[in-house]
Amino acid sequence: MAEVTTEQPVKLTPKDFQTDQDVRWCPGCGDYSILKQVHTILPQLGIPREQLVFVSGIGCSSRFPYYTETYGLHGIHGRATAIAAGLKATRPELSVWVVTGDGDALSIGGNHLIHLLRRNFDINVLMFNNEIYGLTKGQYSPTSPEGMVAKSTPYGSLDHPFNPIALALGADATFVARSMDRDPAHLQQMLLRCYHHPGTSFLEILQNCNIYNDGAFELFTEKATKKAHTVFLEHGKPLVFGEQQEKGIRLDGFTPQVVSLSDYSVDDLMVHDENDINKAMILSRLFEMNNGTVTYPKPFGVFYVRKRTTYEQALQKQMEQISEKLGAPDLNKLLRGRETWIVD
Amino acid sequence: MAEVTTEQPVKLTPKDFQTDQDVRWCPGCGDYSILKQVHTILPQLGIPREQLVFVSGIGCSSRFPYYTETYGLHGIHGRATAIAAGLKATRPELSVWVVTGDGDALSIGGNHLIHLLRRNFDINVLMFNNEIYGLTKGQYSPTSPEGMVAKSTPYGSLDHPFNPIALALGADATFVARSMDRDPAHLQQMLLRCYHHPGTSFLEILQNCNIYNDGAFELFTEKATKKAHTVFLEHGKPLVFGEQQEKGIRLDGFTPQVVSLSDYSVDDLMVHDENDINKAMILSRLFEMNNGTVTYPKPFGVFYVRKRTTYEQALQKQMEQISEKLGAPDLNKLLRGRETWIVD
Amino acid sequence: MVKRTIERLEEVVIKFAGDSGDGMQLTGGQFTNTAALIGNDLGTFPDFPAEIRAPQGTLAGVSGFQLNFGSKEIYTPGDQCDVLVAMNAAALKVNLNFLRKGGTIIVNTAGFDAKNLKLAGYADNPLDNGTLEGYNVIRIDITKLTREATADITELGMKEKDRCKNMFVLGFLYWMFDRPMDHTLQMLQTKFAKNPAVLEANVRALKAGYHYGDTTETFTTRYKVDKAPMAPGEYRNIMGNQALALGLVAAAQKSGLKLFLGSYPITPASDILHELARYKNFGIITFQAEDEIAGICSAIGASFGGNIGVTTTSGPGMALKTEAIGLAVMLEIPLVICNIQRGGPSTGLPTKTEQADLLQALYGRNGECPLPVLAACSPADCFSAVYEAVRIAIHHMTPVIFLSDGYLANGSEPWRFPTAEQLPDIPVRFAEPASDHSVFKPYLRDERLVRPWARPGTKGLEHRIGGLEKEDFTGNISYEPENHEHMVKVREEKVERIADFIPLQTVEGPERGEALVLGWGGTYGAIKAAVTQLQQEGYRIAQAHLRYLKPFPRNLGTLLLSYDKVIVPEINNGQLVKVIRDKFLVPAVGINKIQGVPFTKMELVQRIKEQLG
Amino acid sequence: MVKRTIERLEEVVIKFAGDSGDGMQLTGGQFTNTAALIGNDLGTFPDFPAEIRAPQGTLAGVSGFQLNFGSKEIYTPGDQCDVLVAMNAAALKVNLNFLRKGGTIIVNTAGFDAKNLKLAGYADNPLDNGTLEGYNVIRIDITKLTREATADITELGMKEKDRCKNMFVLGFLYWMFDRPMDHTLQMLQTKFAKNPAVLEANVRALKAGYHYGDTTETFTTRYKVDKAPMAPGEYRNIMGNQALALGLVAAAQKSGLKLFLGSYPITPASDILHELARYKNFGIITFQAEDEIAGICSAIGASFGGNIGVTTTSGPGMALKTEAIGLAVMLEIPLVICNIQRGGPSTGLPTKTEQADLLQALYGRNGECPLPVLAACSPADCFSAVYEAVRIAIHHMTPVIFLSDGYLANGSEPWRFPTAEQLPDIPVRFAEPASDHSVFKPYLRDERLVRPWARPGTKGLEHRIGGLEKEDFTGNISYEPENHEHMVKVREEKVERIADFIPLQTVEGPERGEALVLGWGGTYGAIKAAVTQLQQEGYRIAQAHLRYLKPFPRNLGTLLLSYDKVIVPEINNGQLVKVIRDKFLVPAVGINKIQGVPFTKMELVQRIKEQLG
Ligand SMILES: Cc1ncc(C[n+]2csc(CCOP(=O)(O)OP(=O)(O)O)c2C)c(N)n1
Ligand SMILES: Cc1ncc(C[n+]2csc(CCOP(=O)(O)OP(=O)(O)O)c2C)c(N)n1
Ligand code: SF4
Ligand code: SF4
Ligand SMILES: [Mg+2]
Ligand SMILES: [Mg+2]
Repeated sequence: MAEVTTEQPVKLTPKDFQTDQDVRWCPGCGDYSILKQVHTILPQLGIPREQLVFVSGIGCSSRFPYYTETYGLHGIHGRATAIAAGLKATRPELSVWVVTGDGDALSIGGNHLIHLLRRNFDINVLMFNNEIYGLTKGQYSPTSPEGMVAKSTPYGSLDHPFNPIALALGADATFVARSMDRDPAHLQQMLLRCYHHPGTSFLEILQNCNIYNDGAFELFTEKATKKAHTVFLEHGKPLVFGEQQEKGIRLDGFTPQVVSLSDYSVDDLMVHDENDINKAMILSRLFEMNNGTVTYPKPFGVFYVRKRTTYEQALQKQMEQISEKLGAPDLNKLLRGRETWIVD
Repeated sequence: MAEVTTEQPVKLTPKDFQTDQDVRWCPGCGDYSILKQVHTILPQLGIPREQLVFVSGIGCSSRFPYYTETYGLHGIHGRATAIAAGLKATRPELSVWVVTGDGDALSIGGNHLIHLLRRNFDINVLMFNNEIYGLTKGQYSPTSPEGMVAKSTPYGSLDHPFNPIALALGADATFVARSMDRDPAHLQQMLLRCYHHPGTSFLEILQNCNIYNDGAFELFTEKATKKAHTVFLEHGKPLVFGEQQEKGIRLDGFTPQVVSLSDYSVDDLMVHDENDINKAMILSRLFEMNNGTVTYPKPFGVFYVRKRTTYEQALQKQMEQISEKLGAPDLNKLLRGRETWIVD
Repeated sequence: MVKRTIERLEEVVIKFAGDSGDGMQLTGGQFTNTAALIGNDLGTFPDFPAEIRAPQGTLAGVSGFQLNFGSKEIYTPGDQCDVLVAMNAAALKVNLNFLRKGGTIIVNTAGFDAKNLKLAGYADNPLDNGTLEGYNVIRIDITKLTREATADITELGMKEKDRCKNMFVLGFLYWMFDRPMDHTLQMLQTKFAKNPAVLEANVRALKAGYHYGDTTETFTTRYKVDKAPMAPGEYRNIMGNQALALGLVAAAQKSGLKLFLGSYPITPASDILHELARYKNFGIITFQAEDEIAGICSAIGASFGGNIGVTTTSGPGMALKTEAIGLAVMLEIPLVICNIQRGGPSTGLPTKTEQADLLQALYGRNGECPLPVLAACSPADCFSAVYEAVRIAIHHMTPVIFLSDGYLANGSEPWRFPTAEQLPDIPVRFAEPASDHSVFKPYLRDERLVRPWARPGTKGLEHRIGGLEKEDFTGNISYEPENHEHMVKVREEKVERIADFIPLQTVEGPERGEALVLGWGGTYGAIKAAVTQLQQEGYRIAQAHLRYLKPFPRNLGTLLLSYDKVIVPEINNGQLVKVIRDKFLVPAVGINKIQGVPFTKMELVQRIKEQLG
Repeated sequence: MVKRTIERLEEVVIKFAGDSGDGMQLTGGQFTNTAALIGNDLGTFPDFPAEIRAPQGTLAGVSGFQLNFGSKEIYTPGDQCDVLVAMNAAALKVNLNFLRKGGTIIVNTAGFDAKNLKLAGYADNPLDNGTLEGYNVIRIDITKLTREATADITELGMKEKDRCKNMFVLGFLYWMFDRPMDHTLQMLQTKFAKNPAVLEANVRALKAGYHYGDTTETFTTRYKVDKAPMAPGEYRNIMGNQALALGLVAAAQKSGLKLFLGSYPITPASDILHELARYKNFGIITFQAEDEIAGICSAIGASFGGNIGVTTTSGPGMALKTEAIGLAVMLEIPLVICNIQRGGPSTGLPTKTEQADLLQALYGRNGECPLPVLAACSPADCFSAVYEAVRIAIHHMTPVIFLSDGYLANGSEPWRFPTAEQLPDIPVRFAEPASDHSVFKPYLRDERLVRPWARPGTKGLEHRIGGLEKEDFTGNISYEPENHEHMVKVREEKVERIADFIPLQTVEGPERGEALVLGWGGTYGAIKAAVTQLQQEGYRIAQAHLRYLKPFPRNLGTLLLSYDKVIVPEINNGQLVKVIRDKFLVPAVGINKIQGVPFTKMELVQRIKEQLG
């Protein structure tokens, strides 16, 4: 969230955020929907276009800034988060967004991401997770499942993937959420939550790459299976899911259980508390608990949010305090230093 | 853990692991104790010196290899983990150890560390955490507490620090533990556990830098305060601590509570289960719960351990399977390719 | 039936162009293989769109494949094309200015409907408005004819049938150039073995195209391109990145070492990773690292472990590796760093070619940090050049930078591949403990100034090394002033002495003369073609092409002095020319092109002439 | 009382040497400040041990501080010392060969006990075995005398009293060189204001040292070094890194911009970060990033935001930044990259100086990636040189590489500091929306080829830029061949045109002659001293020292041709010399030293003579 004062209330429409550049993603790519949802919520922020900056790395997803009529910087691979930090530190009044991919953010850019999260700059990080390297034509990524056959792993990948939500929580993120390209309403809601969170917002957006990893998220996005395999987290609400909302998540000690609401009542279920880090951590690993017998759903929504001073707030406060203490800058005094002598 | 076959049982002593190089850490540095404990346990591994490789980055801690009579590689800043991965992938029979600092591992090297952890190479990572950059003479590090006054932060640091244990768990590490320079017996025990864990072992070792951050861990290392401020995790044992072992940790839902054993019995306490990721995550944040009223102890010991195929095992298996399927390598066949023609 | 003329041609350039989805790469590849099997010499270059899959019908979505084949020696994929296949309006628009005046255009008329014209930005139809005057235009409604040929295959939908269009074109070209269809028929059999309906459709389209030529009266000329007089032997067709991968596998086999590739995907280097990942049974380990730094560092770990460490990358990735290259120079371990250059600076032009990383290879590290630099000069040469890079790395215990580029990487040519036995040996000698049990000295050098390679696991050779300056012999850390100067000089001299183990520089052409055209890397073919033509025109000029950019061959200096002028064509803003001028103080001049594309023969001919005055 | 001679000297070099814990840096600093206040010209250089705190008494633990002061112009910290203070045996051993024959040694005899001798590796005591024959040895049991002087301060233990030893030495030297104690007494007052016992002990030790000289009959000679004829004005003493930091602050103030430093600690650059972190009230933001890549990338973000982005580093860190520098070149934004060079390659010699990153600065990036390169020539010059770097970055919208080195960074000299008003203006002009509301063109260039700087937040200037090749004017992504060539040339030409905005190269010495000694960076003082001496000896040689390494001053080529020979001394294996030979085809020769330490005047004198034949 960035506070902005403008002369007049701004009335913008999604169209105002389209640029004159042809959108060059593959036809059918999930990126189109995400672009659309972003363009849909931007006018709702009530801030003028010139106060917005989109920073990206390299990847299909990272072409995003070219398609959004705001300030934009298409950086280098993995470094959007670092670029954005410098921008936000010096220009806290701007609304800064990072658009990145699973490779950009978690492979080459993993370090800058976790450091951004701990420092808590007020920046919104949208990570398009297609579980593949799109732009370089189909290598597996740090979120690809083990065994994935891709260009660089003709016999199947050996890498155990990251769980981006768990990683972000481990890095002390203050806002961690998940959404998907194929659920516009939910995605818009999450984008708005990101914007309104004062601190780094990490939003994982499942995104279909229909060329190199088509259908990776079908289970969660397709009508036929979505309800049975997703659970939408809402603060204060019990975790209910299933075709007929007939199932729920219950905690047995710390171990989440899938239960049928014919056996248990809604009151027995885990109630989502987006401010509880321990619950968030448990939920982050819910889907991984899938085993032959029980299928756990994948959670969407805000896993965790907490307030913590943002880096730029702390910086500004420190600068003010010091300035007050040391007084107005006096360049001549600084140049003289403490000891001088005169030659005449 | 690395399996090794040697002609004869090896009988080595700690002295056999000393090199002819002068140890050049500052007198009083915590690194000396760690070096000593490592030299103490190495002979217990029953493997010859030539099967051991110590890889390090840059930092005071990273001088370690020069002082240990095995194979050693003093790499570049932050990259020891990446170097070690390549070594282990090609030479799985060697016992590979990484020695690194909080800056080396978590600042510049953060990305390689988390990727190593998720991939689970069988490498033992010893992270000397002195919450400072020693070698470059005293800047704050990613583990330094907020507000720390150091060379680069004369008015106090603004960075929220990493919790190394939480970060490692978030990165899907299979072995996560903490020890300290000043508890030789515990440190030795943890080092042996690292060695015996087949997979990446992440051991955070609190280490006193008596020059730039003296006394950072006094609370946990000094007789007067240690018992009240530490809790030693043991698998299957309840979490008891305190001067007279009079306190314990109890779980209220997911929220750990410090309770007095006069109010509660030992049976009410949280029992440590080092195989439970959810409990491990909660414990990783225990000490952070300190607030004005209640003081939570800092846990030492193994937070979490699980078995997961190591990267090099998976690699070897895949190579064997493929070789079986494709048959012995035939260079001539490969060079010919599928289509040739003859010019005569 | 009309009797048709058969014209004999020495050399033909065909460009297949269509939408990304039109299968032009496959079509081009098939025609190439068939030409090769017939015995033509050839050179090819694909021309991918920068986007993964730009919207259909747009200019950005055009994918092309250029093939030059002939009955004489072929050095390049050709300057201009003689035949252009344009599957839609965008393909025509993008490629028309590469077609020679009077050339033939084969258009799919169905690709010129209102929508296609609009997407291509044509105000009106170029097929009708005189745009193509002076060209020989063959209009075929390929879409319709393909649909007709496959009409009764009820298992397939229209979309699947339309995908066979490229086979129709291919068939037609086979007829036009009098080539057999066998090879392609075979390929289709294998490819679609599990899908008989698709197989049938493709075969029908191919044959329909062939017969369309045969039976339609409009086309009166067919062409014949005879076998080229190539050195006898067995050939295959090979692309640069593939050759590079094979070179590495061969070096691993011949040295008896494991090869470890630590790499991070980047265009145009990724295919090497893809290719090597397939050779697990050759003991090749490929590791897709989290970034380029981990790529090279893991390779350094592997090298320290007694294996061949290799890393592959391009521009931005190379920049990231420079710190670790410095470490490898200090460690003095064998390591091969392959940079498949692309258009720069920064992200630049990822899908275009350039030679602008030479100075980076030579000087782009902190401190005095010398290492050998080699470059391949043609797609097939990537094999032997990288093989040589591995040999030098091991023989001289040094990291080696190997330069290729996007043009070589994706280009292809016939390759008279060697047998395993013909390849030079790569002997490996690991250090062994001294019989007197004296302390191992990791930096004790032999007469080539090369230090021993001690394999971890070897008893008695335990040692510790790193990136700090080290004492000679012992390898212990040393801050001694004189030792540092000594070590800097030794590292430089060690690399220079490699010149004693590489061939002298050869020239093609007269031993002295008006000018020497000095090149390196992927420009070989274009320079060769241009110099050959100029020689035929009577100019007394010669060509020298450097494989070794550091150290230079011992005779290079003398050689340069034998010509009145030294001309250095490069696909950059002048890099080798700087080194030559500095080193030999000759007033060498550059001919430079920085357009992401190779030199054409004709522009080189002209620009060399300008230099000759 | 014995009457003592007072000898007048023109120039004296003192080296204070002792264990790291002996406080030699403070002692040297105090003597320096006092000399400066008296009006001597001077140059200093500290000589830290590589370890943080090596074991006491060892050779590795010796810390030194060298000071050259005089009544004439001083260019360097001095070749050899006239006076050596050796607080223990190790300090003597490490420094003895830098003492001129006949020089004076002041030894603390208490530092030569059996233990100290053993740690220093002396078989027997050099004070007794003739080792010091030919020197003027002054033996004082400083430890004992300090203890005695502070005997009745009961609040302090022995250890704390022993820490005052350095004050005793300082007092003694003040006596010996006839300097007042006031300055140091004042400093002690401030420093130990809160600790009267320690203050008292230090004051007593200082005075005891002074009086020891005064009252002890053994020492018969005192020295006097008069004021130097320095340009009138107000002076202060300054170290290179400090000057650099002040230059950045001044540039921020004069340009009216915020300055953002994104940096990662590394020797010898860290002190700039430390220094700048103190100036929060000047609107300076310092950000200790997670690594060097984040350091420069955050600075790029800040620059894009309309601030002065700066990053500081050394060798290995510079290597890591090269990819991002390429991005900055593509973005064409102002950015200053400071490389405080150290001994390389790789981790190299972190605490030693070198000039071996010049070629990296010029060529060490992928692709054709030109940017201006500047270097400072003395500690105080770091101020104005970096100020100029910022000016160029803003005025020409370009990243600039600024080179300093470990020698300049830690060395100090008197600085006639400017007033804020005297500093040249740094005008900043952010782009403004066109009055006709036409679309903003971020790459529309002016006559200097400079593009506009649009500050985010400015309505109507929304634009998107990045590292892909871009169309001129619009900044849109472009893969057009001709546009790429055009942009490569434009970026190069833009940097070259900076030559129109920098001064012509000056020479010190005759306008033509036997030789021009051409240098750059930290070698200025040594070359100046050597050339001055040679000129006095009658050689017709001149000195030119380059601040601008890219672009070169317009007159450099002509200038080089005015001398029979061009000699290029460098603390590397020959880097500038390569560029000069390439660019001007003159047979320039190098004089090189790669020992982690600066040239001495005498070795330069000798080696230049060798070159003159
Ligand atoms: C330094 C560097 N290394 C590698 C690349 C090549 N590269 C570009 S994007 C990319 C990965 C893209 O994957 P992701 O971030 O998941 O984005 P997507 O294309 O899937 O949206 C890679 C490896 C590069 N441009 N720069
Ligand atoms: C690329 C690079 N950047 C920076 C440095 C400087 N440097 C060396 S060690 C270090 C940090 C040391 O801190 P830590 O890892 O905590 O080790 P410690 O000295 O505290 O044991 C830094 C910044 C370097 N050597 N290389
Ligand atoms: S390759 Fe995949 S992610 Fe990239 S644009 Fe195409 S569909 Fe989208
Ligand atoms: S600086 Fe600190 S960490 Fe480094 S050797 Fe000294 S005491 Fe140990
Ligand atoms: Mg992706
Ligand atoms: Mg540390």
